[in-house]
Formats: sequence, C-alpha cells, structure tokens
Amino acid sequence: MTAAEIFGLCGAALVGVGVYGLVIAPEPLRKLLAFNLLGGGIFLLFGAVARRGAGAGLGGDPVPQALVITGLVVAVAATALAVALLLRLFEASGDVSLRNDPPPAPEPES
Amino acid sequence: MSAVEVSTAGGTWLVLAILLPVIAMLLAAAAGGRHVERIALATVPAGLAVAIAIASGVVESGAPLVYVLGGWSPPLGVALRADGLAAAMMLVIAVVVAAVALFARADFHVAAGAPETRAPDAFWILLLSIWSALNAVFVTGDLFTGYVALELLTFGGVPLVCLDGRAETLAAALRYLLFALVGSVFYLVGCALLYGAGGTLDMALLAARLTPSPTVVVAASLMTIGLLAKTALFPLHLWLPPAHAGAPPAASAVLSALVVKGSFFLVVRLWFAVMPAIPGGAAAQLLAALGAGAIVVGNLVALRQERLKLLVAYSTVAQIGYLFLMFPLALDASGRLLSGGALAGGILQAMAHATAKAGMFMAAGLMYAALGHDRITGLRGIARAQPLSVLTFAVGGLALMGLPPSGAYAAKELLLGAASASGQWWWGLVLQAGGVLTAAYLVLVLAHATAAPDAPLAPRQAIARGRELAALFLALTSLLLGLGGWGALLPIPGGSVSPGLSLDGLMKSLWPLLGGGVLALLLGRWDERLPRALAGAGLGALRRAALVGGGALVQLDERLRRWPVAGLSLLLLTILFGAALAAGGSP
Amino acid sequence: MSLLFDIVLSLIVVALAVRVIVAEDGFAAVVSFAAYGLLVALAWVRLYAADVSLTEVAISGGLAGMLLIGAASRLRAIDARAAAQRSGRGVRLFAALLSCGVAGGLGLAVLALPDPAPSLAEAAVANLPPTGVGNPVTAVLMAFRATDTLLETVVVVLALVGVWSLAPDRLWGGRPGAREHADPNGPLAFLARVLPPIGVVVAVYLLWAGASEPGGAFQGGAILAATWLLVIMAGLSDAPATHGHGLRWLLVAGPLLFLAVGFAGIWLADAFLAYPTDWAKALIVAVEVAKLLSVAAALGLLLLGPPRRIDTP
Amino acid sequence: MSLLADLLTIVGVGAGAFFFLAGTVGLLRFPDTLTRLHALTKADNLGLGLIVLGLLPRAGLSGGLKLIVIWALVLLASSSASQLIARVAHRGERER
Repeated sequence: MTAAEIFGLCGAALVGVGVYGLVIAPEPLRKLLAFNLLGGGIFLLFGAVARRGAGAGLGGDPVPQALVITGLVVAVAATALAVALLLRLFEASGDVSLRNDPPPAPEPES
Repeated sequence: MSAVEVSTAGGTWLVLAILLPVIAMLLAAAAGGRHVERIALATVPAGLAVAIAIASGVVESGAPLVYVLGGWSPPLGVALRADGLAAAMMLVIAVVVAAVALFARADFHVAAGAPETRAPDAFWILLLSIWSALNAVFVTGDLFTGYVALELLTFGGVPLVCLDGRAETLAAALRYLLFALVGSVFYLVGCALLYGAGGTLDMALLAARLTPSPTVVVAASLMTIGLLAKTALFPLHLWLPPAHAGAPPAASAVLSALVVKGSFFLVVRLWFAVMPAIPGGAAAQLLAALGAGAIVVGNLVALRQERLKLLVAYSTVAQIGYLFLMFPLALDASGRLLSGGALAGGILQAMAHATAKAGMFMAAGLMYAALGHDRITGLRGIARAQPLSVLTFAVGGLALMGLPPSGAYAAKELLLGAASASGQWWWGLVLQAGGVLTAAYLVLVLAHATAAPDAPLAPRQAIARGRELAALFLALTSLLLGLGGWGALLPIPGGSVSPGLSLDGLMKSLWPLLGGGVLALLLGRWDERLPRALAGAGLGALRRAALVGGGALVQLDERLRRWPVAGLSLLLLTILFGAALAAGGSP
Repeated sequence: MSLLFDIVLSLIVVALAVRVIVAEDGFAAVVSFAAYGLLVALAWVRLYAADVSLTEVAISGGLAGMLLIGAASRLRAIDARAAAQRSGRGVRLFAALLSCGVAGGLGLAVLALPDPAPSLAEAAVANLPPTGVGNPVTAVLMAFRATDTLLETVVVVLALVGVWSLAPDRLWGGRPGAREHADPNGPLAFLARVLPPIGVVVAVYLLWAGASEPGGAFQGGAILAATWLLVIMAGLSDAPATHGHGLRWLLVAGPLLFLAVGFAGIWLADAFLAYPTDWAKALIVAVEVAKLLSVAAALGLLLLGPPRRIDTP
Repeated sequence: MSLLADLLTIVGVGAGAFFFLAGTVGLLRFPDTLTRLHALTKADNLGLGLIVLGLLPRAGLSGGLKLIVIWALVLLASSSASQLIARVAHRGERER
C-alpha cells in the first residue's frame, strides 16, 4: 500500500459519498455540498495519479497537479453560480425544491 | 515517444476561432451598454470568416489543420486540431449564431441614450461565450481543455435559461446547472484515470497508448455517461424540457441548437478519436438503444404537450436520440469504431438539427409574441396572420423528417446504408419510425395553425419581417443541407451524398407524413370537434386506446424526470456501460 | 507510521464527508464541509502537492466554505420543509448500492493503474529553463498548458456575468450584498483594520514566490479577495457598484493582458502563448500580477452575489 | 547542541499536543458556548505557541520568522473570532 493508493481509494470513496448525496439529498444546498465532495474526490484521484508519477526530483507529476488547481477554481465558480441561483430562487418563490414542475393540468378529453 | 508535432499552415485560424469571441466577450463585458450589442454584431461576420477559412483550409490541404499552442507539443503541451468534422460543425454553428444574432436584435437591442439594461447585456456576452466554447470543443486535441470548454459552455447556457427571471425558469436553470455539473465531474474523473493510464491527455497520443484495461473501461463509462447527462440523452433528459421551453426564443434556439452539440461532439471524439482501439460493440448498442428510447418517448410525449415551445423542446429530446444511432452502425467486424458513412451521417444529422431546430424555436417564439400564448389548440388562424413563421415551422419540420435534399435525408441515407451493410436492420427500422414520429407533431401543429380562426386574429404586436426571415433562412439551410455534398469534409463512402432529388425519392419521403397524420389524429391535442368527428367515424375507441397509451408515456416521462430517479438512472447506466465495455463484443 | 497517518486521515475525511450528507441540520453539514476542506488540504501535503494544498485551503476551504455558510444561514428557514421530502428507504438503499458500485469501480480503476506510472515530470523539468520559472506547476499553468489557464480566467469572468444576470432588472448595475453595519469598535472592525496590510503582503508574496516555489496568482488572488471581503463585512468599505467602468476593466484586465501577451508571442516567439526566452519570466510575472488583481476582484464579487440595491441620490 | 534542540522540540511539541487535546476535551465536555470558547482559545493558542517554539530550532531563520508570524496571525484571528462568537452567544442568552 502506498500513499498514492490510499488517497486514490479515499478519492473513490468520496466520489461514492458525493453521488449518493447528489441523488438522495432533498435540499439543493446539500446537493451542492455533495457536488463539492464529489469534486474533491476527483481531485484526490488526480493527486494520486500525480504522486504515482513522481520523478525527476519532484514529489509528484506537476501536470495533474496544475490541472487540479484549474479544476478547483472552476469548481468554486460553479458553486458561486449555483448559490446565487439558489438564493435568487428562494427570494422569488420562497421555496427551493427541485421537484418536477407540476404536471400539466389534466384537460377534459372526451 | 512520438515525433514532435508542428503547426500546419493556416493553424492560426484555430486560435482565432476560439479567441475571437473571447476577446469580444471580454471587451463587451467591460464596455457595457450599447457597445455590447455592437461588439457582438461586429464579431459575427469575423467569426463566420474564420469558420470559412478553416473549412477551406481543410478542404485544400486534405488533412487536419493543426496548431501547437505555445510551441509546446503534446504530451506536455496542448495542440488544436481541426479535421473535417470539426470544420463542418464550426461552419454550421457560425451560420446559426449569425441568424440568431440577427433575430435577437429586436429583443436585446439597447437604444441610443438608453441606460444599460440587464437582459441585453447578459444575452450578447453569453452568446459570444457559447460560440467560443463550442469552437474550443470542436478543435481541441486535449481532453482537459475540452473540460474547461464544456464548463464555459455550461456557464454560458445556464443564465440564458433564466434570462427573464421568473421563478419557474430559475428552478429550471438550477436543475440544469446541478445536473450539468455532475456530468462535468464525471467527465473529469475519466480524464484523471486516462492520464494515469496513458500519461497524457492528448487525444491522438492516447489513442495510440491506450489498451483495454479496467482503468480505461471505468474511465470511458464515466466520461460517456457524464457527457450524455450534459447532452440530455433519454433517460437523462430531466433538465431539458423546462429549460429550453422557458427561455426567451433566441436563447431557446441557442440552447437547443448549439449547447447540446458541444457535449455530443465530445462523445464522438472520445469514441472515435480516443478509444478506437477499445472494443465497444455492446456499449455502442446500448447507446443506440437509449437513442431509440429517446426517439419514441420524446416524439410521442411531444404530441401530448399543450404548449408549442414544450412540443419543440420534446422534439429536441427525440432528435438527440437520433444522434446516437450512429454508434453501432460505425462498428467493424471486430467491434471497433470506424470513421465512415455512419459517423458522417451522425454529424450531418447534428448539423441538420442545429439549423432546423434553431429556426423552429425562433418561429415558435414569434407565434408566441403575436398571440401572447403558445397553446397548440389556440393556434387557429396564425397561418393567415403570420404565414412566414408557420412556413418556417413547416420547412424545419420537413427538413428534420428527412425530405430530400435536407441534411437529415442525407444523414438517414448514410445511416441506412451503414445499417444494411453491417446487417443491423433493426436500427434501420428505428430510423424509419423516427421519420413517421417527427411527421406526427408537424402535422398536428400545421393542422392547428392553418385552420380557419373562429374570429379574426389580432396580433398583439407587429413582428419585424427580418426576424421571420432569419428563422426561415435557418430552416431552409437545413432543408438544402444535403446539396452540399460534404464529401470534402466528412468521411462519406463514395465521396458525396446524393441529394435524392427525384420524383420517386420525394414521394417515398412523403409517406411518413401519412403515418404521422394518423398518429397526430390519434394522440394529439385537438379541440372538441375532432373527437366528435372520430366518434362519428367509429374510431372513438381507437383514439381512447391511443390516449391511454399516450398518457402512460407522459407518466413514464414525468417519473423519469424526477431528480432521484434521474440520478439513479445516471448511476445505473454508468455501471451498465462499464459492464458492456468490459464485455467488449462485436455487433 | 506515515502510512498509518495517511489511512487515519483518509478515514476521517470520508467520515466527515458522510456527515456532510447525513447530518440532520443543514448548518452542521456546511460546518462539516469546511472541516473536511481543511483535512483534504492536509492530504494534498501528503501527496507532495503544496501548490494544490494552498489552493484548496484558500479557495475551496476558505472562499467556498464562506459562500456555503452564508447560503445555509439564509436558507435555514426552509430547511425542515425540504428535509421532509426525503426519499423512501428503498430508494436510499438502492442509491447506496449503486454509489458503492461506482466507488468500487473507481477503486478498482485506481488499483489497476499501470506500473511504472507514465509521467510528464521529467519532460516538465527538462523544459523548465526556457520558461524562466523554477516551479514546475507554475510552468505548466503559465507555459505548457497556458491555454487552459487563460480559458479558466474567462470562465471566472463568465460565472460572474451569470451571477450578475440573476439580479432583478431594476437593480442591474447596483451594489451586491447588504450594506454592512458592524460595530465600528467591535472585534470585526479591529480585525479589518489590522489584517489588510498583512493580507496584501501575503498575497504578493505568494505570487512572487509562485515563480520558484509553491504559490501563484490564484492562491494570492483568493487571499486578496478574502481580505477585501473582510473589510466589506466589517462595514469599513461598501461593496462597489457593478456598473462601474473601473471595476469592469479591472475584471477583464487579467485575461486581456494574457491574450495580448499570447498574441504578441506569434510575432516574437513564433507561436500563440509562446514567450521569447529572455523575456519569459518577466512576461509571466506581469501576466500573473494582472491575473491576481482580476481573480481577486472576480472571486470577491462572486461571493458577494448579484446586485441587491441601487444607490438613491 | 543538537541534542538540546531535539529535546526542546520533543518537549515543546509534546506539551503543545497535550494542550490541544485538553482544549478539545473541553470543547466536547463543557456545558455552554462561553465555557467551551474559554477552553478552546486558551488551550489552542498556548498549544500552537508551544508547537511553534518546539519547531523553531529546526526551521532556520526565515522559516522561524514565518512560524512566529503564523502563530501571531492565528492568535489575532482566533481571539477576534471568539469575541464575535461570544457576542452572538451573549445576545442569544439575553433574548431567551
């Protein structure tokens, strides 16, 4: 067992927790947290891949590490957009449920 | 290690294709006010010229244009590559953007001296960002650059959904954003694994380095499903109908015609350019099966919609299904994907849908603007008040149905050819059925629109002729797309597609209209007169039975679009795809 | 011994993640998430990725944590109602099963990664000299894969346009957030007076050090943004009006300078985003400075949200 | 000399860890917000200070300076934060 494998498996577990939360959590904010957990798990997978590629005097392959930095910034921008949408929806409707839009009113059909 | 890649002549155009809209977007965001629209409109011809330059460059050299960014060749650096597929897509996208921009001027115009307002400012900036993101998706040779471009596309698309700020559209935008984000990170995790397996994210290098292994199988299934979620392939389409139907018409056109094509194109790249060495026979069949489900459910549920824009949105769900029928048809005997007629057919279908659907959404928007509503049963008389809009809808529908010489006709011929060549007659059947189903909603809408009104129709607002012409132009483009030949850009066996312009061909492609008419009678929404007439003809029982079936499909669709169900489908499909890819298999 | 540390750390991280999902109270979930972020940063140190660790702490733990805590406190009122829509036991069990399947597949994929691992570490180090920077991660971000970084700065600007576009029509161009009225003699105001000079120094240091050691414009920008937000929260300064031209040009200055340097590369070094060897470090640092300011402004404004009030004269 | 430095490190870090532990136990066991804060801030600040002290001989001049600055910043942040928390808790108490 190496550190890369341990954190790689930790990343895989986080992905599992994240997708479970995304599917099951009823509150949109919780879904957003789950998305961030999922993202964190994926970045750890990148980290594990980077650590396995250590060489040339570096503790890890710098390319996947740089990709994670890019990914983290994109993820926080996505979170900010989602939070803004969520709060705006709350203001506009007093509710933030993501249930289906109500099915169209049944039309009398003879 | 492979030889160092170098830029080809004309490669700089690829940089411009991505960055011209980016520069315009940044300048527009900073300048604000009236400048936003001006900058956007000035960018349109320039972007169109770039797309033409790239296409002619590809045709002339007969090879992909390549640009090595920063002079750092892959695997360390990133290369842009435009093959014929990318060039063809960029060309069509540029045409659609141009027409949408002309159409949108009326909605998002800022008058001289007027203060800066929200919706126009946002719309033009978002349109430019979507254009840049799509071009980046088409020309990137690198999977991670593809990820950044996909996110750019999502961030451009989501605010378009809720541009009018109503609570329903905000909820639709939030659902879209959350589901699209899941799709993105599924794609991203695949990138991590493929880098771990191949030591690069460059598509061409990965294609040479990847061999079947558990890592590659897991990566491929996660990436594929992530992209399907962003493309809204049935049953992962929960976000599409409310998002596309609630947006302003110009935004709906952009979302439906353009945005979903980005993730679709990355699926094509992934399967044809990155993993051609991975046998994917069973998985390709699964993809096409989902496509077939989309065609049936999407089209039939479209028939049951009360509102025109929702009907068009559901027809997008169905059309997305069409795009995935090509995968099993492109398989060779050993279960590997070949770039040939089926791939050309799939790309042509995407091009045909982009043009036709943008035109149809714009036409639906104009009818909405004139009537103040878009209830299908309330469309009577609109054909007399707004003949051009109804004509646009009809032409777009006929083009999608596959009337020669439309792009959809050419696509269907190519796909049918591939189906019979590979002995997969069942996909041919689905293709033919799709034509009938498309005809059904076309007949339904046209029957309502051309009926005589009970009272003379007084349009609520005058519609500028230019807007109707922009929409009609797109629909006609789709109808005439098959005349282009396309053999220079797309891998078409025998060099070019025949436009199919014979009396016999025309007659053959009108048959679906008849079947579609029957379906529309049985399943569509009509006012009371029709059911009475049907009952008089002794067909009342048949219609009741059809309505029960239709109601069941609507119920099924409603269930599948619930969040937890869609989430479970996503996970289940991921596992199924993994299993199918692990099984490998040939057709 | 260190493996044991890694295993325990991983277990705690996963346990915190589970708590984020299953906690009854939404606020508790967010707080667990913030703690999770800090521990993940520790994991990055263990993976020899100090640059990532800094970014994780500053951006994910700090800024995203703050954003989510703010949202959770505003949504508290409807927490219970949303929680009432919990799925049935069968659905949850099925979802857990499928999630385990996905995680298991991923774990399998990690264990099946090829040995020896393919790596670009050697190529990156071998190509460091012409970039003039000593930190290979910075070289990847600013030279080898500079296009991604450029597009990413555009993504941040676009996200801000998206956030602003959520404002009601009449508030377009107004100021984001509520006007803060903290006690001018309270601890927050005290902190907001003492910390900004230090925050600026740390941000500039991170940027400068980023050329040769861990750090860079994103980490520095996040710290600068946090400092700015602290001053606004303490009521010492108001959030800027979003119609301001100075502000808007500041937001796009980073990506625009990046683009300008990129296009200059076509003439000076034969490729878009190539740097002439003698000037490479100077150009990279110049772009990083502009990016630092733009990123700081954009991240700060992303956290403040859409315009909420308009100045009445 | 190095033996002395090692000894300082062991004693400093060990004592620091003990204070962290004590603070955490206090956080978990004390009955209300204010006493918990009391336990936490006192123990943590002292604990971190001891750890920094223990690490100083190993950090060199510039590293040592950074460590001291970090300690000072944490002191500043945690004391301000606990003030803020205490105010909120106090207000909540009065309103009850």
